[in-house]
Amino acid sequence: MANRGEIALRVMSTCREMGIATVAVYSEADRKAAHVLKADQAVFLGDPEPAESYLNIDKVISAAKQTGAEAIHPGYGFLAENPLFAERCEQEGLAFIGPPSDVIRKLGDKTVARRTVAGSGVPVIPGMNRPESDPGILAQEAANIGYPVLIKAAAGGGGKGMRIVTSPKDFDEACVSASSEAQRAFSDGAIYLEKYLARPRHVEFQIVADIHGHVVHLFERECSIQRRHQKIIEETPSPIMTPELRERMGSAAVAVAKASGYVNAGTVEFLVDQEGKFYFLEVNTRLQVEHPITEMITGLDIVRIQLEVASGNPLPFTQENVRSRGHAIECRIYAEDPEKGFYPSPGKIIYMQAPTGPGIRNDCGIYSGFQVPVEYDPILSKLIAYAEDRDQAISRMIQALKDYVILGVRTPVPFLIDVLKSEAFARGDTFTDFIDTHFAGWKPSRRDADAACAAFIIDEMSRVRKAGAPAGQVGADPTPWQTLGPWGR
Amino acid sequence: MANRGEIALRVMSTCREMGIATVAVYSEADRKAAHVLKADQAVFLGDPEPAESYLNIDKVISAAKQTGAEAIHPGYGFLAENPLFAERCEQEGLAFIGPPSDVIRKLGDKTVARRTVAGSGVPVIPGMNRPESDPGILAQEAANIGYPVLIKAAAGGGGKGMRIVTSPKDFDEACVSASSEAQRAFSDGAIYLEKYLARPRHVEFQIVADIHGHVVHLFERECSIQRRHQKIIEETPSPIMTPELRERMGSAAVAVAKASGYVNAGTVEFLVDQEGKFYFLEVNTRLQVEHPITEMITGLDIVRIQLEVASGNPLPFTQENVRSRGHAIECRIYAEDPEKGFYPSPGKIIYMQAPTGPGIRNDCGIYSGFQVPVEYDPILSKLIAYAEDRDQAISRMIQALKDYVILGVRTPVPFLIDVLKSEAFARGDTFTDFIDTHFAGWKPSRRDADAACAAFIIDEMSRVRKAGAPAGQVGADPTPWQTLGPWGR
Amino acid sequence: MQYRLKTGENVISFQVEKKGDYAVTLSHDNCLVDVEYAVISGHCLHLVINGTPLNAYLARDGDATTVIIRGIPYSIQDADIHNTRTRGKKGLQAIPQDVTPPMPAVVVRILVTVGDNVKHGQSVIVVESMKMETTLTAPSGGSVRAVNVAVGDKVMPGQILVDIDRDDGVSTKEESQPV
Amino acid sequence: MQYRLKTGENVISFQVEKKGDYAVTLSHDNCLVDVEYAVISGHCLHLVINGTPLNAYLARDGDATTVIIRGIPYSIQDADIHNTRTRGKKGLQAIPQDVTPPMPAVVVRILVTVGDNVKHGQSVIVVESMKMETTLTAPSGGSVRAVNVAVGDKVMPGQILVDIDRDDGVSTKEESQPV
Repeated sequence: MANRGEIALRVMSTCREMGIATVAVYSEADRKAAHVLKADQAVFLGDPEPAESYLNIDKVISAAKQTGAEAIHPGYGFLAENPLFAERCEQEGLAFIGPPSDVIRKLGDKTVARRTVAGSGVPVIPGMNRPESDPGILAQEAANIGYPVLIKAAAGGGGKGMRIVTSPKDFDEACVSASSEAQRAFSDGAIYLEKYLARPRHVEFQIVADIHGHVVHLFERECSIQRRHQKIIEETPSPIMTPELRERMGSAAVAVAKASGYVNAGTVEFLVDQEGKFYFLEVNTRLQVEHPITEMITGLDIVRIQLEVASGNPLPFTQENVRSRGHAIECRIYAEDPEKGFYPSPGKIIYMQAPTGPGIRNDCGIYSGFQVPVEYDPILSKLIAYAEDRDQAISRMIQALKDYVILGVRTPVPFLIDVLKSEAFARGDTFTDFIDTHFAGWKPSRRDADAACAAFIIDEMSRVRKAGAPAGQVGADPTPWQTLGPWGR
Repeated sequence: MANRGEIALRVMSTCREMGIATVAVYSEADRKAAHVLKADQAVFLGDPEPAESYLNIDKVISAAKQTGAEAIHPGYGFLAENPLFAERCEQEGLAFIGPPSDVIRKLGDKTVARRTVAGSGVPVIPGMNRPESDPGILAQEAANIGYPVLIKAAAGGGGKGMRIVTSPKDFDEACVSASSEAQRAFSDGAIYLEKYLARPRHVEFQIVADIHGHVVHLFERECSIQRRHQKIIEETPSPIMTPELRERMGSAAVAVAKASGYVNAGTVEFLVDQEGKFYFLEVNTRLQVEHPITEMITGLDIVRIQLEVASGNPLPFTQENVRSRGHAIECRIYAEDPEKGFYPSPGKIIYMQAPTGPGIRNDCGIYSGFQVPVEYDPILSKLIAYAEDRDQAISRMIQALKDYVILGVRTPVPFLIDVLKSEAFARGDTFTDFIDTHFAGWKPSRRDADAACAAFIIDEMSRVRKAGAPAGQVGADPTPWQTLGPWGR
Repeated sequence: MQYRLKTGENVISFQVEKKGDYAVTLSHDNCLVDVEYAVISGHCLHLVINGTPLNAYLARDGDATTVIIRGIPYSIQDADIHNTRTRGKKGLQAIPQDVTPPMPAVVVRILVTVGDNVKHGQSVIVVESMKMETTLTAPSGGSVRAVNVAVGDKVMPGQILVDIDRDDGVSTKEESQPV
Repeated sequence: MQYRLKTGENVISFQVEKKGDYAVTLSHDNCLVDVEYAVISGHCLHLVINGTPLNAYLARDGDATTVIIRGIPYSIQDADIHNTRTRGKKGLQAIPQDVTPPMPAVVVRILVTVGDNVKHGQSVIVVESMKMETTLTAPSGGSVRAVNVAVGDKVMPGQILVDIDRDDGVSTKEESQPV
């Protein structure tokens, strides 16, 4: 398992259920991480910096070799979409749980992906299909496309190297800065242009494909609620989906997969504009963070499918016998402060208490006492709520969030509660500008300040009252030192 | 919410999602119980003994009146199947979330229930349809039925007042002792006879019925794995079920409900003999402990249905559009010692850690630090695993059980792991004598004794090493006293 | 360092040697066990035993420590401390010759009174714990010298609920045995 | 007893009166708050505030206590203690005049060297926390007197990464303000 955090735990769960022994890898910062505690074996990689640990291909391959691993699951992030890593696995005789390296390479370059998809007849966003560095040609292309245009990095995603340009006068400067950002982020400054769509929705389709040429989509996920181009709430079905649109977009997703020779699980992302027209955006060639909501409505285990497909088995179902039921929502619980621009908030988890009960799933990578490292992605856990319909799923999620206590780092829990309670969300008005439109400068309404002060005072009084006692975390359970007395030894 | 523990929490979850404010009631032993922490209001009832608290009709009604409650959910156990309580609610203008009191009364008397069902054409176990006290008549009936016969109490269940008699010479004595046990347990010594079925399966159907005469069954649950006539593992679908048998038994369950004028959620229990013939056993006129497995495969919220039906709404589905998907298993986590005849094991929960992740649901009534009272049912929580098929659900449950840590009381977790791993369970050979046949005198295989000793020694060494430190639960997080120093106050 | 630990019926002597900040070697009989460890919390240790990782969850509860590994509980006592304590302190262990409940319970019925003659195996008291009734019987024939509890009392294992003067002249109360 | 508590920007004085083992009354301004409570664990209190129950989850973290109620965090400080401490101990609070990271982070790029003249708002150092880069800028024009960190260092809020001698003669390092 070439990853850490909640996704490493989630993948290992299915492995254990299938009787597959697991090997974790870990950095210095993760000696006590939850994924290390769960694995059948664990191999130390090195210093906390990703380049010395989870991003270090040689070390990861060597960990696999030394433990006799037969396959590597890359999770998401880190090496998951690195074609060199997939290629290396292929060379070393390790099964890479994902598509072949040439598919990753082809779809990883956004302009190559656009060419591949355009050839299959699926609509792509108007724009360029090759990267360009000549400022004159770029300016001409921008004029052809028509402002506003979007400058994008050919080599990557996550919002890096991306610029929205509304007028020709800002264009040249924006190209230079986008290219240099792309160069820093991906070691590749190549950029290209797309038409900028105002207030689109982000709708993606989960696909699974086997080596025998079968491709099935597992319906859509709506992922429009984003901050800094990163999803924070996902749901399925999409509030705008009709059976007819689902049929067309699903077929397009399958066509994209077939055109690219796709194998294993992947996600075809689309933008849907205000008129309900959809455009191919990109393919994520990995298990997606938000895959659990698809599992909730289909009853399938996508990691199990990945492992079955990787071992050469055909998909155990056809498009016709995959059925969706109910509604599922995922909230990502990051270590970040929603009152301070969603700035990261690493630190020690002093106490946590996760919601449980009907329709609740919690994919969690932390525990009380764990020190959340500063070096990695801020995702702590994913809370998933399933219910019969969207309204019930929203209500269930709100209650579950209220029961989710994490002390020691800040989390977006109070922000998520307010988003889910909002009328805009209830109406399904979920466009990618949702947070900027409805929640810019958000602060929670702090109605219980008196109660919070009362809690502070009572806590302090309880501590002072017990200060004369010999020892112990005051207010907590008595320690062995209090109850047992001194040892004979 | 006229109950405590996991079922109170589970019912309150759905209430909160529906925007219904909740009132908890609690006894002296439950001042810090989880259901008190979850409710919008909580009313103290009195001393721990059930007669002074959760079984005290006057006090429960008074709590409802004083808080302005409009409805009472009785959960299971305590007052759930007490017709006097339901009647009292009706008189006081409180909606009782369950069937009308006359239905509870009719179905609560086992012989009346048998007469009612026999009239609807559903097969009942051969035997008597009226209680009898004359020893001569009883002996004659036993001879007519044919030995072995089962003596049963007319007024109750749970194995009280039940005797298996294999030969006429033991018959009179068994009648006397059964009747006196029934008298003590139910204040009613009435007994009757049924044919004793060897090695049956216990298969029950969940039904829901509205006040408009619609009755729908939500498929079966197989509950054959029992200790002391109490279920410990339940699953759905039943391993023996065929579509044809499900159709016949489901129709029988609906017929039973219609014959008795049933409203709200209930369960029709059957025994299935070795030849696959089924016989009506009894109706449980309440939400069943094991209802979550039905929720997992149907995607429905049975408590929500109860509340909707109680407010007069029609069922939102017909038999045709309720669909089952996948397989679900429930394990009951009791405070009991499986190595000592499943004796109760009350005490303080020193530490607990519950499994989470894909397909796992944990309906839990305890937390770290909670003192499990000696006065009530030993159920702590219910672990439910859902997966695509039975084998996957079994694997998932085994892994989840291995991750379930409860320190402070004994639980059947290690026993459940071995049952689920057994070939007999894998084959679906689940008859009511399963535990006696395959697991009599069970002990876990303790292969990790060296590791356990190592843990003990390392724990002690860590404590000794830190014994010079000023304070703190050694090995745990530093306390504020360690990190903050003395206060200025 | 040396530890004598009691697990179940066995007492094992472990010789413990530190091998670093988070490593020890244990030896007992002819076995050598290499242990690396990390303290995850006050109730959880991560151990690597001869190269194989596992998690051990611990709770001290009175005299014994319960250690859960792979879902299975191990009850472990320090044999030396345990002996010292039980010698001085009667009743922590349930002694089968006494009328004492097997688990924390509430007294629901008392079937004998002082002066009654009882036979070996005769029911003397009924306790209830978590809705399960358990009938406690006379460990030997004799006469009831004292009933130490009343209906409704909460009682604990080790607590003597009824004293019986045995027919052979020994009071069950005076009978004791080192463990 | 009296407490002066700082929540957000406000400082409120509470008069506290004990009303029993598990009950207190708080008064502030013209408000009276009746509180019954139960200590559920070291991190959880169950409160009944003027008859309405709620759960408060607490963690002390350095100077401040975070209390979570109904999912919303409240940061509370004892105003008296807080003042005493910040007066004596510089840097626990991020002071906007300093070049200091807003959260624990790792230094990824240093854009200035000692002796450089910088303008107000000029980028001087880039830190990264949890894969997010943040560029720290000069709080005022001046010359760089010292760079206190190297690429790869872990840095904390309040830590001064770069000292700048301000054009007006005041070092950003010497500038300080009581809170």
